[in-house]
Amino acid sequence: MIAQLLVLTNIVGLLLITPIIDGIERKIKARLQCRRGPPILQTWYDLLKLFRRPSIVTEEYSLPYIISPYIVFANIIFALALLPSITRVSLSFYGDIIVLTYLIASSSIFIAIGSISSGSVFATIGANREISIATLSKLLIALVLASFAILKGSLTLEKLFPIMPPYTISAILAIVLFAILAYIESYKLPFDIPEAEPEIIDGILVEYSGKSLGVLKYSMYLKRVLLFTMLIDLVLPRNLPPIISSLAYIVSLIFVSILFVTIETYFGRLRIDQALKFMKTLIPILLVVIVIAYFHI
Amino acid sequence: MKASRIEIFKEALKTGVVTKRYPFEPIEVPEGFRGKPSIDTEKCIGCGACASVCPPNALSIEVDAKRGVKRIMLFLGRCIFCGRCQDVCPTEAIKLSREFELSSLNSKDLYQMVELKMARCEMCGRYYATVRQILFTARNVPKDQRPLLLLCDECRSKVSAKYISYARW
Amino acid sequence: MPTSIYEVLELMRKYGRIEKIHKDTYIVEVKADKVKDICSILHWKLGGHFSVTVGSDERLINGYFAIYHVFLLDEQKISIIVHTKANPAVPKIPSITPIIPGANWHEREAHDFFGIVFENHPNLERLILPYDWPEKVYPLRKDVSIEELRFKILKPETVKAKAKPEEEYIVPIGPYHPALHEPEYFELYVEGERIVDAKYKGFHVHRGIEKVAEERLTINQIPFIAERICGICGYTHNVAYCQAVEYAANIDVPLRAKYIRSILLEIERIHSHLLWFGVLFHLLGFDTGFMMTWLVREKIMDLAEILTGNRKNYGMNLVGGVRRDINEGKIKLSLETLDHVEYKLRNILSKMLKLKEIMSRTKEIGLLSREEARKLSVVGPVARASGISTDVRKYHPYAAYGELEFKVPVYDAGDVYSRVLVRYDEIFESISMLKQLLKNIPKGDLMAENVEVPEYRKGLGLTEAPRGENIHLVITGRENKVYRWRPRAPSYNNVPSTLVMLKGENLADAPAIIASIDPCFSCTDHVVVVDVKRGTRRTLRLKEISRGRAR
Amino acid sequence: MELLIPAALLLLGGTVSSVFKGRLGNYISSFFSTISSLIICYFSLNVLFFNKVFEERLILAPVYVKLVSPISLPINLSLLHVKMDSLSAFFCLILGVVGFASSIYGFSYVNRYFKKEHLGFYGLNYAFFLCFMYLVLIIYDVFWFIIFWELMTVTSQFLVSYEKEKIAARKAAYKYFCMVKAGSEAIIVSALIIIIILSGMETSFDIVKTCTEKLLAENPILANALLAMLFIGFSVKASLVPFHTWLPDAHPEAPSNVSALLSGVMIKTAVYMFFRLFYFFFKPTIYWGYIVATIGTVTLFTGTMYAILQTDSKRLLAFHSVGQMGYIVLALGASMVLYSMKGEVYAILASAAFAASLYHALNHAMFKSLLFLTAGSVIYRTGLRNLNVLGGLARLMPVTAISALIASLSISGIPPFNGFVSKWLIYSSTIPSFTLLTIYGVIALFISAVTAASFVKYFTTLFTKPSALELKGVKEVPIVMLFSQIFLGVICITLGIYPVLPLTIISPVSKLLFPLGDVLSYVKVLPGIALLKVGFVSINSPLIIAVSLTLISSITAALLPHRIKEFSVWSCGVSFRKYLMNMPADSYFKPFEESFKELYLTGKFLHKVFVEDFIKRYLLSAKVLARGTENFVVMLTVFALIAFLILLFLV
Repeated sequence: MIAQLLVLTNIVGLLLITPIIDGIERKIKARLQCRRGPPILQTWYDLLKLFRRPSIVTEEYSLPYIISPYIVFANIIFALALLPSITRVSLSFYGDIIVLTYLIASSSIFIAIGSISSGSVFATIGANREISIATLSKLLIALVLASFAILKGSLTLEKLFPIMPPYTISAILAIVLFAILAYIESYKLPFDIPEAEPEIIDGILVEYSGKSLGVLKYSMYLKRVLLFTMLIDLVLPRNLPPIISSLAYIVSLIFVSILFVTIETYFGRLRIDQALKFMKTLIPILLVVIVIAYFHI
Repeated sequence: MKASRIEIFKEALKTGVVTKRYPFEPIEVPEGFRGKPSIDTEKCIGCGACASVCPPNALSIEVDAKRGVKRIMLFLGRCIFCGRCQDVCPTEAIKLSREFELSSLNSKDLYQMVELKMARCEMCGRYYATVRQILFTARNVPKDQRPLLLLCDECRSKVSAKYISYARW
Repeated sequence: MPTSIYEVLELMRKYGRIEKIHKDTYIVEVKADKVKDICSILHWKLGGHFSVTVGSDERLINGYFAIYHVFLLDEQKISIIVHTKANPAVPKIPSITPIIPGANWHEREAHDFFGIVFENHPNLERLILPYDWPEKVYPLRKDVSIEELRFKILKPETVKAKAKPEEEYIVPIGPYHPALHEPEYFELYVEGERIVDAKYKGFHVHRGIEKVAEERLTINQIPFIAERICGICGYTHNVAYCQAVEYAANIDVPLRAKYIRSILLEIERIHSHLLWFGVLFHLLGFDTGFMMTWLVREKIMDLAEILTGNRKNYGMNLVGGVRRDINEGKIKLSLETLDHVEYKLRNILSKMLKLKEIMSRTKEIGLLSREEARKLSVVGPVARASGISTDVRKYHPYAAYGELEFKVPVYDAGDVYSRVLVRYDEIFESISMLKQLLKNIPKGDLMAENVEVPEYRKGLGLTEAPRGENIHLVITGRENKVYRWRPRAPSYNNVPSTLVMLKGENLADAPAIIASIDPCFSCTDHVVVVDVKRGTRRTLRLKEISRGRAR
Repeated sequence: MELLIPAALLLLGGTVSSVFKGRLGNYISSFFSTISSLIICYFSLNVLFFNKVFEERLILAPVYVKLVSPISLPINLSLLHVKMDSLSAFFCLILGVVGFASSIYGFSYVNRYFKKEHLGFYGLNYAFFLCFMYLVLIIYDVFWFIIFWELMTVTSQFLVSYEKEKIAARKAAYKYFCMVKAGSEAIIVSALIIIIILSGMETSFDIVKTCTEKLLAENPILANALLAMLFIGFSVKASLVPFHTWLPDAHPEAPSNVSALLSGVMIKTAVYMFFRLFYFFFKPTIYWGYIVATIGTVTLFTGTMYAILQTDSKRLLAFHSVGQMGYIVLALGASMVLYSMKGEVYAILASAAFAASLYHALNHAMFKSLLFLTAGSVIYRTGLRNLNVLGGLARLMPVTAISALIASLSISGIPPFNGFVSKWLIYSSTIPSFTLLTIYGVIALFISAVTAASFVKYFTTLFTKPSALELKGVKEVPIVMLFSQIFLGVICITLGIYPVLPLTIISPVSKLLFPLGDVLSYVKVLPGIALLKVGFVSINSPLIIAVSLTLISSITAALLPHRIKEFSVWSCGVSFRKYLMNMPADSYFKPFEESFKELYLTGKFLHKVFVEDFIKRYLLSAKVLARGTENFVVMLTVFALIAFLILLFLV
């Protein structure tokens, strides 16, 4: 019961923090572009504004277009509940890392189905790109999971977090590669191809408006935080006193987001085929990691 | 490749923040800036030179023959801030100020109007020109001919014609 | 192969009566049946290029419709106008589009506005007039007045179902699309992510500025409207118009005025190119580049503001000279600013162009071969990137360019990246030009003494806009008005080439390709009023203009 | 005696219905098959839940026939020995459920062939097809097994070529027949070897089992040779790569409810025989495990990677059948490998894999037949299979759309639907095993993402994106078709969120076959939670996932209600061209496909070199032989001769 309550606090806390994290990212990005940038709470203001607005749907729409934002949101929230975040407690006795990956994957699939169901051609192109990237990144994630499984002999979240010990090269490499995957999965530049604004008018989001857009955007921010949290949990040692560990978590969350946004600021957008090619180059590296993990190097 | 990214990064840090919180802090405009024109109602004599040169017809003139007033209209919504009016104005009544914030919730704010009293012709009694215009011209007209200024164009031509005939005779 | 001016003129004489209208500009009056031969000789044999076709209703002067095909001969540094008359009853003229595909739009426009029929033109459809414009109403004819042109045109376009499904599907870009900051409509036929075909529909903001100018405005009012033709490179239109009138009335402009004009033109070029770089970076998703480039651009804008009193709409010109002077302090200031800008650009912009993804998304993309470029007679940086060395400043020197040291950057690859490089070089070229101009600007007055404009004289004003050669043909009229004024913006010749570039490219590259010609659709549609100072945009409505002197 | 009632009913129904040309023919056979599928379900549930075993020896002819007859038959043909043990019961359950659904569906679906085709002929074949599948599953006798196997092939082949004026259908049927025939000849030969040489004309499974075990001890080479022949023979039916090429042609051509049966059940009979072979007749070995697992991985990769290219709804589904068979076989092989590795951990993983294989067979039967039924409903209303032109049906036929969505999510293994649980079992049994299987598991995980992608394509192009044609007068399908769709959809969800159910019916099978005994002793199942007790605990809780997902989404929806106000689609200000501005199916995932260009090219090359030429050669020989006499007998003799030659080597 206590555990459930702590997890609830996790969720609530993350729901509160996430837009602020995005606000910080925007601020940092603005500074790196010699701009003053919006206030840190700007993302919150945007979301609240969207939540106040009514949603306009297309004439062509069909059911998934309406429901998918909520399902996506639910997927992300449940995935967050499986991870130890602010309070280092989680519902991990309801699922392992495969469940987690599947929840993430299903979120992107529902986004795709929903946006295509709006009947807009831009949304369809965006969804296609999203699915293409998500599918290939699934392969990479599977390889990373395999390396984790070989390192720790397990797929459960208790065993996997943190990866080290063993302090091996393969462990470090695996974490680094997972970080790259998290970067790609969170659709930061140069990988923000599904929402390429100048090419295909925000792709998958083009037909969403008002509340549903708000929910969708919120769940995208949450997805980023989810990936960051996975990354942090892989690194952050377990046996810390509660307050320290929560602080450490939040600090490292901010650190990761600032790091990623700093990288993002100095990249242009890749074309979809270039992005896929880049992701394909990671496959052999991951295979090597698996092999050396097998030999405990 | 990476190196160039880092170069840009350094450059950005060196430059620092350049944007201003504009609505909350004013923006400096240089000397001779062509802002929104404003008419000095004291100086304006209603000659209408500005209206005739204004390319987008932001300035316009209308004569109210009944009440005997001449109106100079300036509609900023159409003004392109070229400053021709300033060039041609004989009394420097219309000037381009340095302010450029024209947005307003009420379209009335975009209109400026000068109403000028007009003088009647002494013979036919029509309104023909603004009083100020007559006074302005009076300055550089020889004393003996000034009375002619109190007449409208037609009457003046008639009268001057008479003078000339006298002269011949 | 005649090369000297003399030989060329001899050759022209074979076809018709030739007369010099002003400085190295000749007009050849030919019969309708000879038009095709002479045009093909001028474009394909003499190495000149087709520039513009101007239709004109001269029934009030000589009772005919007239067509002027303007050709610029870069080697001989002259421009030749081929003049043909058309019977007012049934205006028919053989089309030159089969020979010079670039003339397609020009002839269609003439057909729209004057009802002149071009025989065996591939598709003589409507170009500018909307699809529901009433038939047999030719707005630029003299017997149609603005008051008659107020139609209510609100018919929705009808769309039918496809008979059989095709492999490819349509992706619309525009009229309202974040990639394009001006309204036009590209219809891309896409297969997967590959573009197999493209269509263009423009002129959404055409408001008939020519009609307005001819009917309502006086000669000295038009420069200010001409400046509003374009939101970015307005001043070059302004200069072109003024030059056209000055040539027509052979007013000799004092040298200092010429220098000031060139200074402002070059400032405008730099700001325009920097703006373009920003837009390109934004389209490639590299917003930092966008911000940093515009950061530098701001300096130039401030400079322009200091020199002219406005960031963008300089409003410096009148027929016969300029209105404001540039004093010593301003010259010193601008020299400092230019040094700063040059340093910054050499520092940042070069590095940005080296970035991997910028390279990979501009190289070998949007190819335009030299032959295609010649066919469509593209101008400016697009032509220079396809290996055609054409630059009005060099080959048809105007303002003060005759006395400057500069070279014309030319690249052969014909892809987006070479267009980038051309503009990159041009920025530094114009910085050096500016330095020369500012250093040795002569003393003297600003306006010519007598600015009398005789009636029914032709004048051809050429300027090199940031986007390429910009050409205004003016026929002066009675009581201080123009009889016919045809501004032709560079994008008018460049836009058709995008359809060639887009074929077979990736959908993701379409915005970059379209932007790579630096399209200025408002120029092309000639007219939109952009007030950059307040960032707002206001189109000059027909009704609003034609309201005349009323409120 | 009661075990043969369904078969008798089906035979009766088939024969009766063949009399009537009109709708009645269809109605009779559908009625009989519905009844008998229910009876089959009843039997199999009895076996699985109450551990009954039905067994009969049916004397077809009195004994003196044997004396009278001029030549004394070597094999005792007069005895028909049927037995429903838990394995066959498991597959019979699949047969029963899918047969029930598709028969009811057939009531109104098949009427679209009315006046075009002879419905009685359909009735005959449909009933007989069901009957022979049933017999194949319950028969306990090698010789009769072969007979029924052949008859099953023949009847199904007639059903494939039911629309006889379509050349594609005829071609597909011929290809299917020839390839399966080639496979079954391998089976026949090895069976003959077993019967004639080893078991001394005794054909009952039990005796054959003893013989094979003996052989395995004495002459492993011959044993493995036999196993190999049998495996190849059945893997043609199971459409494992490289013998899969018949399936994508054959399955789409049949009437949709028949394709549901083909993909749902018929190819599962081969899986049934795999289980019999590897766990019943022979002992699972690590080598065979690796071979099977590898073939399974190749199959799932190939099938799905080709499925994503398809633009024909039923062909896409057929390719996915290949892929999902790959999953099943991979799990089977994995279980064999892990079983033969020592250690408690591996025992658990092995049992998980064993459970996964059966579980996925069950799931695949359910969602794949549901998918075929929905595709059939679309065909029923629009008569189209082309994904490029179809679309926007979700507003016209909502129930079909929802059931298709359920099935698509299940097959792409989205939690908490049923595909996810079995796939999860596969991954969590393969990936943590420090063997080659890890990589196989990774590939399986990747391929499930590809499956999801291709079903996003399937669902959206059929139902949600605007159509390229004007679909006039398209409305929801009749109630009977809806009923069977909803029925299967409910089963999909139940199997997903309540894994207790399938695992409890798998456990008797494992008790019967699996050397480690009951899988439930390793794979703990609480209601809604499945745990894998290995040194660690691997957990999956579909029920809780389902509950919480629904809760959270509904709460969000309640907090932020989606106020609907319709507006036309944003098309950049030009008038929206509904028919032009939508993406046809073959433009989907182009970049993704291009990034795997090399693979596709190699696949094309291999197909050309091996499969096509092989088939050509085979068809040629078949033609040559057919010129002589009825090719079945001739080939049988020929292959028998070859077999004898082989034997002279081996014995």
